[in-house]
Amino acid sequence: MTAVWLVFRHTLWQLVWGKKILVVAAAAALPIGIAALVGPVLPDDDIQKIWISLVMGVFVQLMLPLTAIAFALGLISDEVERGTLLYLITRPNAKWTVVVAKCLAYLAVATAMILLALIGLYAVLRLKPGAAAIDEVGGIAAVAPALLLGAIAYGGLFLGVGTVFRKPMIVGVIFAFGWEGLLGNIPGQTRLLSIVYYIRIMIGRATNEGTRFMQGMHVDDGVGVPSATASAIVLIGIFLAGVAIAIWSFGRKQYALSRVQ
Amino acid sequence: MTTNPQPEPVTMKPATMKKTPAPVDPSAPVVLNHVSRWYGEVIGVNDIDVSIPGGVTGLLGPNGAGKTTLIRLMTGQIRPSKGEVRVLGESVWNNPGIYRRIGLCPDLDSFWETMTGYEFVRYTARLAGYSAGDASTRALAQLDRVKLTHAKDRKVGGYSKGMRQRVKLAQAMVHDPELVVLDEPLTGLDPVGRREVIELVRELGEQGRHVVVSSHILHEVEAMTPRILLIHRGRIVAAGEVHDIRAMIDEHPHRIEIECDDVRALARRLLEFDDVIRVAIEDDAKRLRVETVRPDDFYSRVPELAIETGIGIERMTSSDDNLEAVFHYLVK
Amino acid sequence: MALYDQGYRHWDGALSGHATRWLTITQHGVRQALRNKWLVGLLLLSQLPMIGLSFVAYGMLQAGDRIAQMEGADAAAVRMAEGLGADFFMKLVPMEIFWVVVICAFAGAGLVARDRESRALEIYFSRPLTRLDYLIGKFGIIFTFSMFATIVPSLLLYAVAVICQPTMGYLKQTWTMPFALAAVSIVISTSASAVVLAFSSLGSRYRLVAVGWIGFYFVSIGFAQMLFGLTKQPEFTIVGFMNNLERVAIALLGATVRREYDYSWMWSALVLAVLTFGGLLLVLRRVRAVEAVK
Amino acid sequence: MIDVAGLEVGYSDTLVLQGISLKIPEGAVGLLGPNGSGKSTLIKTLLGHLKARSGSGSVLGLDIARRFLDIRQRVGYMPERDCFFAGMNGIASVAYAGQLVGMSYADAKQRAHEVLNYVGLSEERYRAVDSYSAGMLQRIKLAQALVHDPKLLFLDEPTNGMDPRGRDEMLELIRDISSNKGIHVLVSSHLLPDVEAVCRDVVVLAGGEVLAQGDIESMRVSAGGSYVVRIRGEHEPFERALTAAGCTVAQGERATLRVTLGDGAGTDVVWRAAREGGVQVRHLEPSRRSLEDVFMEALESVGSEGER
Repeated sequence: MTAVWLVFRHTLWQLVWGKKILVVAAAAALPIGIAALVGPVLPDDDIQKIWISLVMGVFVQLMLPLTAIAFALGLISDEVERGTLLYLITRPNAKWTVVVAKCLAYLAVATAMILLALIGLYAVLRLKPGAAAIDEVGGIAAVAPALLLGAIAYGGLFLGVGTVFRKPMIVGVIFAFGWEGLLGNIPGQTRLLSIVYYIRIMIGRATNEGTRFMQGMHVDDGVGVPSATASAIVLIGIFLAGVAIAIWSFGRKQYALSRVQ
Repeated sequence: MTTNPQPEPVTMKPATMKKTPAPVDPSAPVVLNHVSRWYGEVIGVNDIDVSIPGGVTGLLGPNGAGKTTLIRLMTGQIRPSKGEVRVLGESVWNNPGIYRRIGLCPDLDSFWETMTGYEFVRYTARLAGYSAGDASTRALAQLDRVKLTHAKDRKVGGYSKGMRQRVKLAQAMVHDPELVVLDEPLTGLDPVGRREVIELVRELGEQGRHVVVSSHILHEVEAMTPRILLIHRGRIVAAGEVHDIRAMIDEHPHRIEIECDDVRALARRLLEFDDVIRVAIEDDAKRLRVETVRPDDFYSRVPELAIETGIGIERMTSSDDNLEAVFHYLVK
Repeated sequence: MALYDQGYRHWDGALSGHATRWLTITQHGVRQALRNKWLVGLLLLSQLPMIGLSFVAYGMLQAGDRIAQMEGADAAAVRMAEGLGADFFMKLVPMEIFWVVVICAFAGAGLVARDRESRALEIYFSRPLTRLDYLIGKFGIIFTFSMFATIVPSLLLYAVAVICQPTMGYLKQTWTMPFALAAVSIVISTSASAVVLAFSSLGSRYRLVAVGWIGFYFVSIGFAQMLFGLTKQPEFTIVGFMNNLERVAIALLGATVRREYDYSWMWSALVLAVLTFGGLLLVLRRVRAVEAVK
Repeated sequence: MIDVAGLEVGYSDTLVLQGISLKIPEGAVGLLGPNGSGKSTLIKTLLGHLKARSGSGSVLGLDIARRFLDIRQRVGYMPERDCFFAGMNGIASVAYAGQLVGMSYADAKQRAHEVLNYVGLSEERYRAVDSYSAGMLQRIKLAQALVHDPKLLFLDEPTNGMDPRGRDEMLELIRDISSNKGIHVLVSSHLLPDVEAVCRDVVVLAGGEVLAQGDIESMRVSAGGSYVVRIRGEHEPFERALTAAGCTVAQGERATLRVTLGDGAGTDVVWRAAREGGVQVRHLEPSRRSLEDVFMEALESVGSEGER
């Protein structure tokens, strides 16, 4: 267990002081920036709409996948590419401890970043008079669980992808912005194969304005929309599957790390 | 250094001893049991059946000979395609517990660059299972041992190549392993550093630890240990003490250069012996080049000859008795 | 009978002057890049919009013929100049920008990054080269490809429009158009090349650089559209890289200003100038033979 | 060939070269020094990559501050670290390196083949350099440095990462270039035997100052009456016999003995001791200081610890 704690702490430190956090911070600053720029110009009535569209648009479509790409994809593959993995696997600790520790570190950092961004956005919007309307449709407490579950699902999946593939970046980007962006927005049964869909359902069901938003985006077009609980279970399932694949693949792989040029 | 070279049997080994594989000793620290490993179509090592005895062993071979594969196999980074690798009596693949007893200094130049040297070594010590307090003491002791104390609080990213090498060594020794595997530990070190690390390796050997060290610089290997393991094209070519190996290679006559007062007189005497197959007088008529097929007999004879004839032999050297010659003969 | 030295031989051929040293880098880089079939494919694909619009132009010319029969040649020329005028060529611009961005990601992202990764900079600067030579040379490579994806299709499209005209009237009315098109191509190519080089000099893994560059392009557009969509204030589109290029192109071609671009083109030109020069300066700063002391 | 006076070079807040003055002669010269001694800094300054804070210098008669482009045109530089033009084959890389000096495409191509033959890269020349092994990279770096037929070569750790055979071949090439082809060579290396094998003169730097300079032979003067002996057999009786004959015996390097004869004695005391002790003498040689001894002594004389 000490090993898990050690690797967790070190990975946390790597993620927090790494360069990649800048990308995530930029993505986090984006909705806040938009809100700050747009806020003064807009009529008060639109404030709920902005809150939901920024959450549904920027957070779900950009921030979550980007956080997972930045933090989760490289958890294993970065250490492989740099060759530092050698120091982790030639120590008397079972291999799965490394995967679990790194996964926990991701969860901690991703949660913190998403909550910070969400609180930041909320705070900026609340500066406007009459912004209390946000809480009527559902504030942070309403949207946060869905966003965090989304981050967990993406993280688990990308941890798996980053362990199985040697250069996972392209796979990750294509999945996050190609597959997800496409399938998640096409009406019909295929969107059940995308992660965004479940996140949107959870947000939609938790907020009044979100429900309208869902209808606007043809997310809720009548029949067969899963319940919030079912969505949550699917998201957690994806996470667990990703982590399991990562542990399995990491344990089996032989890392012949060669001299880095 | 305080160790005297162990006395060796002076009996000549018969020619038939040539290329008889040494018996594999199953209790040796490292035992490779008919191990092969290939990467896809490419073969890394081929049917290696050898035991590496305790003490310091130099691992030699040209680039691409399979040294790195052998080291990866010994340290459990990869699994043999065939055969079994046992280290310190345990199987290494998928056996994390063995790393309590093995230390590895890889040839990779990779670090978590933003850690300080101290943090790095301490982290590896903690991963090896030491408590926070123990890990700190051990890290400090090892950093001192590799003479990095003055730079321990600087980031590894700002270290010179030699310092990075030292920090890797400290990391390999921090948990007091029984077997230390050093892959090219002298790379990037300056002459002073080289001398210190050579000294360190010998010290480890004297403390009763087992060391496998690979290097391209043959005279430095010679300075660390007389015992080598020579690998070429994925197979073991020779294993044992350099001078014994040289004695076993009889297809190449041993060349000896002698400098003395009266070269012609000495030449005449030498030609009387049937193991001497060629005597040549160098241009300056001050040096002889002698070739013998039974160096042992030859050397036994020289003191008597020198005293008897009274020709002052000022110098007698052989470029064929060192590691360089062995290497070049065996690695064609 | 003579024996010749088979070993090292001296060489005393002529060396060219320093002034065109950058050209060596450009020529070599272009030749090197063209050996990649994918890039050749992309360059050909980048001509597709032009071919599509050529058919549109041809269709309009058919209509022009009928007008000429009914209303006379002069009237037809005026109508043609309206139909195949600035707004028509403006249709090509966003598509050109898109292809330039793709080509830059493909052929530009690695220009400095790969030299950093493989430490080729040490070889470059052991030669009689200055950092400026290197910068201009590398800039030349990606600029060449960008120009191929901009100036070639736009001038060809203009040529199609001219050739199929029954009279010289159209040419007289629109003779400034090719210059405007060339200017637009240069603006697009210069700023895109400079910015992608800056991205390239920041990283050492070219895939990451390419992802970053594409991300920059789409996020800045998305940001601009979102701001404009939410507020309906045109000034917000100035945060989009492509939007600025479009705004300047509209001004140069004299096309109709859409509502989202209802501000002075000078602002956009200023943004582009800052990005271009800032980008080039950044490359100069980042490219060094000597890295921090180790 | 290289002339430097009072050269001070530093990075932001540290001074690396502390005002050194040097005259490096023609031929093959070794540049030695522990890590951080300023070797690389000196080479980088000579190539014009770093600017001197004070002092002056010239390479081949050209001022380093103003005419560094001309210097680089006449000098070939082989960097220490692995570096290559990604995605090119051997021929193309070397030809490109030549073109960057100003050679025409045709000249560069032809020269590239010639030089690659010379450095011993045969079939590999058509392979992408990205897949080269460490040894091949060293060779192609040498080829790139040679392609424009420089007057002077800077070689930074030329045998790094090469296996014993490759090392021998590389040293042979350097020896050939410097002694038969009239190209001056400055070799910086941590492997003192390499420098000993190819260089006539050495410069030893430490802590940014010149510690020693001169030709190797005169530095390695032998300590008279002292011999290096390696025996096979029991050490004890042999050493006892030697001591009895008035010699002093000390342990040398690599399992050798360092035997200092008594006054006026000849080597026959060694042979007698061998007969008495019943051992074989495998090696007997008047002891000389190796370059390593010279180097270590020079360092000790200033007591430089520094960081390595």
